[in-house]
Amino acid sequence: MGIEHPAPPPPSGPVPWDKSFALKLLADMLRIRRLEEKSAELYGASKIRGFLHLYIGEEAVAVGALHALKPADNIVATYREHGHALVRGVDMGAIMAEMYGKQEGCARGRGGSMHLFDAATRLFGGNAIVGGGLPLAVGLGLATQMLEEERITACFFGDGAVAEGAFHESLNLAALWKLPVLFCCENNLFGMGTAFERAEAQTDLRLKAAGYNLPALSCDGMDIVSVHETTREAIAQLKNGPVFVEYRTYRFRAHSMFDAELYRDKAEVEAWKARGPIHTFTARLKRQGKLTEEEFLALDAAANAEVDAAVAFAEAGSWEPVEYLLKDVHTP
Amino acid sequence: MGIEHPAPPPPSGPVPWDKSFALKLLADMLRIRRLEEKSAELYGASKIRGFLHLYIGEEAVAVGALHALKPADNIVATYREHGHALVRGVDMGAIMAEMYGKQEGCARGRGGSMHLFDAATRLFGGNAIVGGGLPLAVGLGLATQMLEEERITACFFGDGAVAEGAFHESLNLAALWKLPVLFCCENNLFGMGTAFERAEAQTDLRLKAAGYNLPALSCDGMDIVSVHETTREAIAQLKNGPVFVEYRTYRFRAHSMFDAELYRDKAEVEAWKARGPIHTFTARLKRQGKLTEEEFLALDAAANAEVDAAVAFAEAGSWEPVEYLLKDVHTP
Amino acid sequence: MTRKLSYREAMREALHEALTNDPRVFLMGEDVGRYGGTYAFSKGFLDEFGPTRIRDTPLSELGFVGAGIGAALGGLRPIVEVMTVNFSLLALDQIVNTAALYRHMSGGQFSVPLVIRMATGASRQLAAQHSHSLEGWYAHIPGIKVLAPATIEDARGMLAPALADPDPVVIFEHGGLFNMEGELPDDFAVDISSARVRRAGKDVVIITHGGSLPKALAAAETLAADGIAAEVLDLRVLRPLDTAALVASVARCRRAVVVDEGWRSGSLAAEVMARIMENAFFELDAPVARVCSEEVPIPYAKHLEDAALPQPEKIVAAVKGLFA
Amino acid sequence: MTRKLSYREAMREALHEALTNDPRVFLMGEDVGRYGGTYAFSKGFLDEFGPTRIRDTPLSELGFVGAGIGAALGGLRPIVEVMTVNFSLLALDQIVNTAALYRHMSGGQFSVPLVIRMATGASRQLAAQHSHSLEGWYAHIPGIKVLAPATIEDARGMLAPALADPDPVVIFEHGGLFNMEGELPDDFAVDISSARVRRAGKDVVIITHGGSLPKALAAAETLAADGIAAEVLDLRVLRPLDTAALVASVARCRRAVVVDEGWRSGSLAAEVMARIMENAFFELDAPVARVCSEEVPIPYAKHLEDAALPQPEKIVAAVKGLFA
Ligand SMILES: Cc1ncc(C[n+]2csc(CCOP(=O)(O)OP(=O)(O)O)c2C)c(N)n1
Ligand SMILES: Cc1ncc(C[n+]2csc(CCOP(=O)(O)OP(=O)(O)O)c2C)c(N)n1
Ligand SMILES: [Mg+2]
Ligand SMILES: [Mg+2]
Repeated sequence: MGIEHPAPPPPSGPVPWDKSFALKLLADMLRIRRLEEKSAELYGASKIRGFLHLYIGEEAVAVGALHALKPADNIVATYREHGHALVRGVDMGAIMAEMYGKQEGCARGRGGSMHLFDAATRLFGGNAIVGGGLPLAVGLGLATQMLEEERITACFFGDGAVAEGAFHESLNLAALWKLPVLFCCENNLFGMGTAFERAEAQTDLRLKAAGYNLPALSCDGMDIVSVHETTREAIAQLKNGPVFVEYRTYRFRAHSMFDAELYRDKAEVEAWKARGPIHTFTARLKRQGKLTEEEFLALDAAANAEVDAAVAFAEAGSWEPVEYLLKDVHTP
Repeated sequence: MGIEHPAPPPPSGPVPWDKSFALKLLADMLRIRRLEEKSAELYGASKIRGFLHLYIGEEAVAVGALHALKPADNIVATYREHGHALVRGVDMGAIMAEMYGKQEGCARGRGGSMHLFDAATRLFGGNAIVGGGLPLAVGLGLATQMLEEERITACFFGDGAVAEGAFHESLNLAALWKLPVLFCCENNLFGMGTAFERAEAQTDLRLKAAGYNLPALSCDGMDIVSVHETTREAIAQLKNGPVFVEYRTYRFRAHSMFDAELYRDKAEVEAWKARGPIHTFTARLKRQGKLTEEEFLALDAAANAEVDAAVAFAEAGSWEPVEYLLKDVHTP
Repeated sequence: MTRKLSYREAMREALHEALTNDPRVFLMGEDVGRYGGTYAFSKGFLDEFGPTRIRDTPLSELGFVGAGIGAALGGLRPIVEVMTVNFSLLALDQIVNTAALYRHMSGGQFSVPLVIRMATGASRQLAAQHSHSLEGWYAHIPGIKVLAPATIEDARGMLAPALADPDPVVIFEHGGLFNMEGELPDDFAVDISSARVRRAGKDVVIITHGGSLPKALAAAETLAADGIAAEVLDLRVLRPLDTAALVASVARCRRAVVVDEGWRSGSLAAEVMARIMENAFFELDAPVARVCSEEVPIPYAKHLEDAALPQPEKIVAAVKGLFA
Repeated sequence: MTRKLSYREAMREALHEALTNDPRVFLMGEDVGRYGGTYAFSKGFLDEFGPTRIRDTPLSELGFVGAGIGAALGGLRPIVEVMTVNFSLLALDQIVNTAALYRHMSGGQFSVPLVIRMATGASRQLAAQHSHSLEGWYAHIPGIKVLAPATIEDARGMLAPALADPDPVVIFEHGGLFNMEGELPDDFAVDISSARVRRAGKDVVIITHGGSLPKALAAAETLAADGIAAEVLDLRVLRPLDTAALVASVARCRRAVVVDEGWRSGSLAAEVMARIMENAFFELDAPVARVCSEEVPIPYAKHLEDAALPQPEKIVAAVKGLFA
C-alpha cells in the first residue's frame, strides 16, 4: 500500500535545557521503553494477559507533557498508559505487579495493563473505553474550580477518541465553564487500524478546537523539546479556561498484542522509526555535549535494572484471595 | 432580566419572487399558524394531550426550506414538526387526528404531536430525543449514495441538539463520506429554558461546521426570502457532500405547554414578535403590490377553513381497537 | 405531628436541605436553574444558591453525567439530574463503565459519591420515546444503589442518605407521582436499605415499587371489598433488593403478585420472582404472578396507553387468578 | 456429510455469503475493513467487496449504529458491527429509542431491517470495562429480536434469517467461542425462533445460551459420571424466548438450573425462572436454581475472573443442590 503518512525530518534542533533536566527526561523515556519491551516479552511468556497496548515510539509525549505538571495536578489517561503512570511517579514494581494481576499491583491486580490507578499521584486511571476519560476530566476540573484549588487536570486521549460524542460534549462543557483542563490529544495517526484521515473529515485539529472556542496548540510529538515547551505554553494559557494540545506522534508497535498490522506499510513504520524520540534526543544531546555515551549507557542500565527489580517484585507478589472477590464493589 | 437577545430590525427587503410562488409560501405559513393556534386551544380543552411544542414564530424556516426540496427528498424532523409535516404535504386532518390520538392520524394515533410520520411524503418522523434524528439522516444519506439515487435528506434540529454527541458524530460521518445531507439547524436561541450562549462555548455555528470541514451558511430565519434562497444555495453546494445551514429564528410561545417562561423577559419576546415572519412578509408583498388585503384575508380564511375541516375530521375519527395494541411491534 | 405536602414539594424540600447543609453539594442538569427545573423541583434555587451550585447544562447527557462522576472524585457531592430515564440511555456508558466500576477497578482507591436523579415511567400520554421504565436495567449493575421513592416520606427522606452514601446512587422518581399529596410526619425516618409493608394483609402480597404503588394500594382496596386481605410491599430499594422482606411477606401470605411498570420480559418483576423461587419456593400456595407493561412501545392514545400499563383492575384480576 | 470449521470461520462464511447474495447488504463498523475485523471475521473482505460495502467507521458508536438504522430505512440491509457489547452502551439510545420503536411508533409505516452484531462476555482477562454480558438488557426491549449463536451451526446459519427479518435483530457472539471448532452438516437448517436441546437427559435440565453452553455441556458430562442425566437446553433466541421449549424441558426433567453469564440480579436467568414459575410451577420437584456471574466488575486477575464467572463446577454443584 505504500507510505500513506510520510514522516517529516527527524527532530534535530538544539536542546534548550540544562543537562540534569535533559537527562532526567531522557531517563524517563528509557524507563518506559525498557518497561514496555519487557512487558511484550512477558506477554509472550503468558505472564501478562488481557489487552496490552504499548506506547513504544510515543514516549516523548508522556514524558515531555507530564514533566510540565505539578504534583497537585490530576491525570486522566487511556488504556495505553504505562508511560503516564511511570512518569507520574507510580512505582514500576506496582505497575508490573498490576500487569501480572498480583495484589501488590497499583489496582490490586483487578485492572491489568488498561487500568492503572494511583490515588497518591492523582492518577485517575487508565480507561478502556475510548473517550471515556474526557467527561471525567471535565468533572475533575469543575471540582477544582468550585473548591478554588490550585491544580489542573491533564486528560490524555488518542486521535480515535476525537470522533466520539464524549469528546464533543466534554470540550464544550469545559470551554463553556472555563475549567482548568488540558486536553492532550496523542495523535499517533491511527485508531487501531483506521488512519486518522479515514476517521475525521477535518484533520486540522486546531479548527476542531475552534468549534469550542478553545485555544489550540499543535506540536511534534516525537520531539520531546517541542512537547515539553508546548505543554508549558498551554498551561500558561490555562488561566482563562481549557486548552487543547495536539501531539503528533506515531506508534511503532502493533495496536495491541492481537494486531496483524495489515493497515499500514512496514516502510512507513520504518520511516517513522527514523524519528524515534529516544535516539534523536540522544543524538541531539550528544551533539551539544550534554550527554556522553557512558552516561547514556548508565541511564539505560539503570532503566533495565529497575525493570528487572519490577519483574522480581511482580514475580514475588501474591494473588488476592478469592474470598476478597466482592471487596470494594461498595465502599465499606 | 431585561433583553438578552436583542432583535435585529425586521426583514424588509423586496421579495424577488413571482406573485403565485410568494402567495403559496405565505399561505403555508398561515396554515401552520392557524393549525397551531387551534392546537393550543384544543390542548386547553384536553382534546390534545402529552407534549405539544408549537412552532409559532418559526414558520418561515419550514416553509422556506421545504419549498426548496423535491418530492423525492427525505425529511427528518424533531418533536416541533407540525409545520414540516404540513408543508411536506401531510394532510392537515391526518395531523390533527394524530394529535387527537385517533387511528386516522398519520401514525395511527400512537405517536401524537411529537411523532408525525408519513411514508408517502418521505417524512421519517418527528423525534422526541433531542439529536436523535441526526444519525438517522446520515444513514438515509448513505442509502441514497450507495443506491445511486437522486435525492437529498434534509435533517432539521434545534440549537439545543448541537451540544449532543449525536450532532458531532453525525456531522463527521456525513462529511467524511460526502453524503447528500442538508443539516438544517433551527436556532431559536433557546433549548427549553437554556439560552444558546449558555449552552455553547462557540456560538458561531459556521466555525463549528468548519470543525467537520463542512460548508456552512447562516441566514435570518424570520425572513422567508432569505431562508428559501439560502436553502437553495445550500442544496446547490450539496454535490460534494453535506452542507450545514443555520436559520436564526425565535420561538414566540412557551417551549411546550408546561413552561412558565421564567428564563426570558416578556419584552424580549415582544421585540422579536415585531419581526414575525408572517406579518413582515405580508407587509413586504403589499408594498411591492404583490398582495392585497383581500387576497391576504382569502388565504387566511382558507387556512382557517382547512383547520376547521381538520378538527372535524379528527373529531369524527375513531380509536384504534384495544385488541390492536400489539400490532406493528414487529412487521408481520 | 404531620403536615400535608405534595411529592413535588417533598423533593424540593429535600434538595433545598441538601444544598443548605453541605457546601459540597450542587445540582446539575438540563434546565435545573433558569427554567426552575423541568418539574419545578428547583424553582427559586438559582436565586438562592447561585449559578455555580445550580448549574444548567447543555444537552449533553453523557458529558454532564460523566462530569458528575469527575466532580465526585474531585471532592464534591454532585446531584446530577437527568431529565428522564429515556435520555439516560445516552449516559449509560458513563454510569455503567465508569461510575459503577470505578471503586472496584481502582483496587478500592477511589469512591464516587454521586447521586443521579431521573424521572421515570409513563402515564401522561408522552408516547414511546418518553415513557420507559428502565429501573430494572439499572438494578442489574453492581456498584450502584437504586432507589425508587414512592411516598411523600421517601421523596422527602431518601436524598439525604443517598448523598451520605460514598458510592453512586440512582434515584428514580415516577412522573405520575409528582402531584400526589400526603402527610409527612415531623419525625420521619428513612433508610435506603429495606423494603416496607405499606398495607397489612394476609391472603396475598402485592410486591411493587414507584409509580405502581398507588395502583397496588387501589387494587388492595378493591380486593378487601371482595374479602381478600392483600398486603402491599413497597420495594423502595431496587438494588440491593431486600430479600428478607420478600421472603417474610411471602411466608406470611403464601401468594404473591409482582407489579412493575417495566416491560414484562426481563423486568425487575422477573428478578423478584426469581428471588422468591430461590428463597421461598416451599412457602408458596400458588405460582407467583406478575402484572407488567405490555411488550409494546407505549402508545400516545390514552386508551392504548392505559391498556399498555399495569392498572388496578389487572392487579385485581391477577390476584384473583391465584385463588382460582 | 459434515465438515470441520471454527466459529470464526463459520461467522466469516456467513458474512461472505450474505454479502455475495444480496447487493443491498453491507458491513459497517470499527475496523471491519483495513484491519480485517477485530476478530478477523472479515479478513480479505475489503479487497473482495470494496470500501463502499466493507465500511470502516470512526469511533462513533451512537452515530454509526444510528446510520445503520437510517440506511435500513433507506432501502439497504446493513450489518452493523459494534466491536463489543461494552461499547454498545454508547449506542443504546439509537437502538432502543429509534430502531426498536420505529415501526410501531410510525403506525406500521416503516420497518427497520437492520442486523447489529456484537461480541459479548468475559473470559480472556480483559477486565471490568471489556467483560460485560448484557444480552439480558437487550432481551427486555420490544421491537427487536435477540440471538445468541453458541454452536458452529448457529454461527454459520443465524445471519441469513436475521437479515431476512424485516425488523432489527441483535446478534451476540461470545468471545470465548471464536476458536471453538466443530462439525457443520452440509444441509444445516437454522431458524431464529426456537430453543434447542443440545444434550438429552431426564433428571435435570440445564438452561443456558451463548458462551455458557460449553460449560453446561461439560457439567452435564461430569454429572453423567455421577449418575445424573442432565438435559442441556440452548435458548439460542433470547427475545422472544421459546417458552414452550422451556416448559417441555422442565416438564420432562422436573428440575432446572439456569446458567447465564450476566450478573445474577436482574439477569436473563431471572426471566427464565419467572417463565418457569408462570408456566411450569406444578411440574417442579425443586425450586429452579441459577448460576450467574458474581455481582462484581469482572476482575483482570485470572483466578478472580474465573471465580466471578459461571464454571462447570459451579453448575455441577447447583445441580447436585437440587437433589440434596
Ligand atoms: C468506545 C470504544 N470503542 C471501541 C473501542 C476499541 N478500541 C480500543 S482502542 C481503539 C483505538 C483508539 O484509537 P486512539 O484513540 O487513536 O488511541 P491509540 O490506541 O491510537 O492510542 C479502539 C477502536 C473501545 N475501547 N472503546
Ligand atoms: C436527549 C434529550 N434530552 C433532553 C430532552 C428534553 N428536551 C426536549 S426539547 C428540549 C430542548 C431542545 O432545544 P432545541 O434543540 O433548541 O429545540 P427547540 O425546542 O428549541 O426547537 C429538551 C431539553 C430530550 N427530549 N431529549
Ligand atoms: Mg491513535
Ligand atoms: Mg432551540
